[in-house]
Amino acid sequence: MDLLEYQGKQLFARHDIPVPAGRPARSVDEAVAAADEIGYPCVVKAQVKIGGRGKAGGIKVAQDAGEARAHAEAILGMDIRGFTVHEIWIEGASQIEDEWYASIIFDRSAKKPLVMFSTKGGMDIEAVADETPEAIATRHVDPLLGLQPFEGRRIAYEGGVPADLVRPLGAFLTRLYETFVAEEAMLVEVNPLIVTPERELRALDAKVTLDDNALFRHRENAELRDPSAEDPQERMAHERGLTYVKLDGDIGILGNGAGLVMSTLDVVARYGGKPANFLDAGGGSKAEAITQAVEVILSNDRVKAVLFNIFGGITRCDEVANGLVEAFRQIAPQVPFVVRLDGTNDQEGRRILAEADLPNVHPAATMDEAAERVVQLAKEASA
Amino acid sequence: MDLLEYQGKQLFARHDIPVPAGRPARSVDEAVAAADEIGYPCVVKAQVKIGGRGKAGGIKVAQDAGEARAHAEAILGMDIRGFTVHEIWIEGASQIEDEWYASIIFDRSAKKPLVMFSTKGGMDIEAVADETPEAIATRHVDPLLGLQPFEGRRIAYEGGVPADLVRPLGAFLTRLYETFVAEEAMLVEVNPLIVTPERELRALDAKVTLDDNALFRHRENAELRDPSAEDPQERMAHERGLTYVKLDGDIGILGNGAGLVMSTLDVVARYGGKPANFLDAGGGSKAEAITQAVEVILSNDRVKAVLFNIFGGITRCDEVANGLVEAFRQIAPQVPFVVRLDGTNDQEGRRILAEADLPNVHPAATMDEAAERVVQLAKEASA
Amino acid sequence: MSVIVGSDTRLCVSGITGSEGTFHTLNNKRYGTNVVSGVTPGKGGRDVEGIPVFDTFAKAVDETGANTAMIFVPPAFAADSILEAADAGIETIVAITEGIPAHDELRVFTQLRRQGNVRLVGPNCPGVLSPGKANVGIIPAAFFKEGGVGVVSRSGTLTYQIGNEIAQRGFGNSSIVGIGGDPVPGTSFIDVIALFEADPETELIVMAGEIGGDAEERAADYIAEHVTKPVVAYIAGFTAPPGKTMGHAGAIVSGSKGTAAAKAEALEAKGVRVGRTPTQVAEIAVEILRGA
Amino acid sequence: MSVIVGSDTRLCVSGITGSEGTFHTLNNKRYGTNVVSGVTPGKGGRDVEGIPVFDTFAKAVDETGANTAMIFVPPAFAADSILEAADAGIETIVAITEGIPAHDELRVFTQLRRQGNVRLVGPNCPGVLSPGKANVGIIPAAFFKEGGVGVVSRSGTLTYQIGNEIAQRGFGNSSIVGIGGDPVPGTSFIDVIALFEADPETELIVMAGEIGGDAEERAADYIAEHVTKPVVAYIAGFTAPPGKTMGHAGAIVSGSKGTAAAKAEALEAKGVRVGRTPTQVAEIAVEILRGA
Repeated sequence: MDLLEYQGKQLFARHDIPVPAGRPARSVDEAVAAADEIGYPCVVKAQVKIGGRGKAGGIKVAQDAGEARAHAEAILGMDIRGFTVHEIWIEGASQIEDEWYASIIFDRSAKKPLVMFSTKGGMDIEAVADETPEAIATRHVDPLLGLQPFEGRRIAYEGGVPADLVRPLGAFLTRLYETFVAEEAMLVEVNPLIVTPERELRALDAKVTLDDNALFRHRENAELRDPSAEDPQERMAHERGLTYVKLDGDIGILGNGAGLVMSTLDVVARYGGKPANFLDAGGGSKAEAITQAVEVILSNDRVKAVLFNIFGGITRCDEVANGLVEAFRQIAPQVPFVVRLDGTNDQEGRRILAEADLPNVHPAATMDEAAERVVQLAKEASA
Repeated sequence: MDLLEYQGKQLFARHDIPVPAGRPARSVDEAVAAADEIGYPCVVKAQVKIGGRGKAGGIKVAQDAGEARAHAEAILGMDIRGFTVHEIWIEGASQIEDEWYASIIFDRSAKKPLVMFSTKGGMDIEAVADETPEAIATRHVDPLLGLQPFEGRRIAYEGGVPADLVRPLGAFLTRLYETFVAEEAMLVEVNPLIVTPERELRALDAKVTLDDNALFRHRENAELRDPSAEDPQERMAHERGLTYVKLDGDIGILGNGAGLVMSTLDVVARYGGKPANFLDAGGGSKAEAITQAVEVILSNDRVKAVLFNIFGGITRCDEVANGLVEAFRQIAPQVPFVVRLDGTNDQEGRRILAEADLPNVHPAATMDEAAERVVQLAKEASA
Repeated sequence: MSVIVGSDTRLCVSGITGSEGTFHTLNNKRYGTNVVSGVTPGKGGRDVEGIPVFDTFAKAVDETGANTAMIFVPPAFAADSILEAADAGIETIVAITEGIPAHDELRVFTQLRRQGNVRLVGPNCPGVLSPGKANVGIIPAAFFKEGGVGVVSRSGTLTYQIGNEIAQRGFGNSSIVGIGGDPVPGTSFIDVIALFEADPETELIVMAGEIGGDAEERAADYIAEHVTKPVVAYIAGFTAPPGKTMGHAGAIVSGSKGTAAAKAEALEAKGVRVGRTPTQVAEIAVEILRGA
Repeated sequence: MSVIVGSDTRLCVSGITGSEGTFHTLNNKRYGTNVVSGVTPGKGGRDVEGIPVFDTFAKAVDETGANTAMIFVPPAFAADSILEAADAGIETIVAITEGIPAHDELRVFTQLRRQGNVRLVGPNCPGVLSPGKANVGIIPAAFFKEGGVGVVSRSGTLTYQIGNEIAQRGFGNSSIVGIGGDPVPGTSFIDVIALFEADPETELIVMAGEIGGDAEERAADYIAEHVTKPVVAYIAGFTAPPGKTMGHAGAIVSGSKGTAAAKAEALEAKGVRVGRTPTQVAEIAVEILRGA
């Protein structure tokens, strides 16, 4: 789960990482009240889970209440690269002497957390890595030991930090690592990590991704999920425990198993189609899950045709067939379905479908055949 | 540093280990007020850093305020195996269905913490270990991993814990281990760990030894040291940063280095003498430390003679000699001194002493000769 | 021969008394896997259709000589169960459980690596099937028969799809290894490819990768340097949009990293043939097997 | 030959710029020890009488090829410095610092054991002197000369006392190893006795133990099984009362455990001669050396 900037900063503050004082606001009046409380100059920042806010006009400095109101009005509701701004964050303006970068990610290859630091902050770190890799100091951390003080110092020395800030940076990284571990994050990134004229370090931005699988141990973090900001289909799927990703095409896809569904998207694309979603009904999908999945897929009104691609392992094809029959009984879909059933109890499943004789449901023998057919049907529907 | 029972329980409570509610008291009135607040029946317990309180009459149940007053009067000021009771602890009486034992110590051989558990609690665990070693379940803990849930369960199963208390005991041990690590203890022991009729686990006693070397990280624990309960010489030495242990003989001992001082005590004993103290003036002892050490030694008025046994390494014998001369100038001791100086700058040291011509100071060439001489002088002084 | 599980496997199932655990344990047993015991704390002394259940792995190992564990407990308890199995001396641990917190996994991997001599397959994987010998996990064995194709995959159903297409063309498998879809699998492509390379029964290796991470790229390098047997690859997720987790926690294109195109390119650059659909993979594999 | 430190030693001192650190570093250097560098964070680029100082061990190792570290930093920073040295590839770490928290030590020992190939001597020890070759620590070298007696001890000054008595009788030392007085030393009696047994120059071994723990008892068993060279022992603390820490954190009789009498008995039961005073130890050693 990605956090909004201000949620990340609140997490940082919990672990004694210095951040500018600020307040979130969801309306213009709230924003002005927050700005008055914080004092001027302050910064009005759009809270969206996407980069490039500044360039898009989502970050503005307000010198007085009038400006704060004007900026809040402009930014709330703004569209930034496809994300609507529902919330803004008002914080005291910081004086900046230097902009650095710090992050901790999971390094899959090393199976260890990786700390990255650079005195070249405020810009895209991938660009820094490409252009001046020597400007980035890195260190793998042993998960059983944690980040040791000497490692913090070493990163600081290798990163070319001025002598007076070596220990402060070490302490900053230690707290960042504590946050990473205590909150079970997959990523914590501070860009820029600023040096103030008083030679203090401060997180001016915060990018935090939490591990969804660990949220059961972090109830207060689990509440940070903001359903209003989510896509309605994704929210619906999430509530039903289905794995769904919305895409921008018109062919609804359902399969069992993440790999098979990804593969199905690819094969549909090869035949010239555009999938409307990724939906993994999961291993061992029962009839009810299938019915709910159909609901989710069809709630996207761009969908012109649907492909069921099931290779039954734990999932039993008869269960899938029953779920589809039930879905048709409840929803009576208006779009064509192509259904490929293979694997456990496939004959029984095919028999159930044949007997139900659902309107506009087309069986297919192979994955390729199914993909080709659904693409064709979607094209016919659009024509 | 050993904690009193109630200090240990307060530490436990900080880590969510269940303990009976209680309050400490240093006077009879305080005790009655505490008992009234806690309610009756309650238990009045002498707080001394030595076992066998119960047998010595230091633990009494009070059914009402009158009994609480009577017990507090009897116990405060009581002498228990050489320790005077300065404080008592009043706690609610617990109903006991079963008495168990749990502890965590440092196992030097394995270089790991060792968890010990037995359902045979309330008695001396060494006796249990001797008589029925199979009644004790043990497990070494990896300091980098900490006590894992499965280890807690395994201890419980191996210890023969009833099925309904396996998980609760695991959780209890996990918290005990957390206490051990977070407070940097050398020992945490709960004996008895009781099972109440409601099948709850509770620490009815608490024995905690903290690592003196780690107290700088635990200011609130460092304040638990109770100077009033310490021997006056030991307190004096502690304030001066000297390592001093009071013994029950009449020959004051000063040396440099713990091993050499222990060896000096042994050699004095071989010649029939009884040391009055252990005092390690430390490696690199400077003149001032020596002067202060002499003060501490002589503040024990049982001392009839003093032995200086110095083998100079970092410690310079001339510094020791200067310190001794200064001590004589300041204190003018009335007892004889035997001084053996060897090692770094020994000739210079001996020359300083010879020139100072201190009254009743006897040089000795070897450790054995010095020991023999000081024993003889002490005997003469006693005669 | 086979890899990871086989006729020497003595399986102990953690979570054997749960409904899923019981179901798949009995499935595995029916297949012929030597299931010797199970572990469920608090249920020691019972049995599951004759398979004895113990409170601890220590006891299960002591009394039944288990050398392989299958982990079926819920995610919150899985890390503990894996560490317990390893502590008890189990050498091969197959963790089916999906949704184990990533920091738990890190801790477990680090500890297992430190302990040495323990192999963890998964978590979040369908297990390992060595046709005709042992099935440890949830792979539907009916679609596979004995043969010379070793399959290693991050995905379960995709493996069945590919395996089935190969079987339909008349070929069988030495072992099918699902390494799982988590960001940091206990056993990597390289680990399994090395085992297949050393396994006399395996003639050809199929690896099915997907978006996210660089395990496929590293496998490509490894294959070029160390593998003499033919390898055919598949990568799922060419059309996955960046920044979206596609079902598997590890299946995510981050920025420009971890794309299917980059992986396929890396493999092809090292001479590994990459099929663009499961069917193509089967066709290429069969072409090579027939040519060999 | 010698053990732990010798002519191959390339010493880097952590805490070189502190007053104690500077004093003993220069002492060691004057003795002939090859002191190649020092580490003090924030003082990189300076030097101590020509010895270059670095901010990190990594750099000190890179630029000066240090293979041995001496730790002189205050107790609160010592564990970090030891881990840093080990991480930088230092193989021998001699920690002089007294008063390191016990839990820090546990963590450090566990990590070093895990890392492998690192020896920690101490902490809270006087160091190691190999007469005529190298002195790493605070042992006053003037009292010792080259020879065949290997000494291992939990105490500094007691070692000087015994060593000096042996020297006065005309014999010298291969190495003198202070393992330190903390409850859990990095290097044990057994470790050092094994080194002396393998060291061709060492003819006789003196071990000086004291109350607390069971390291002497375990050494007795080890000697009986593995040591062919004569061993003479001393134990300090026969008159120490139970429950009192006698100067060294590890020197404490707990209940009936760790007494000097029990240790002496255990050694004598395995045929090790135990002197009752330092003088007796020297006499026995010399008697054996002359008889040999």
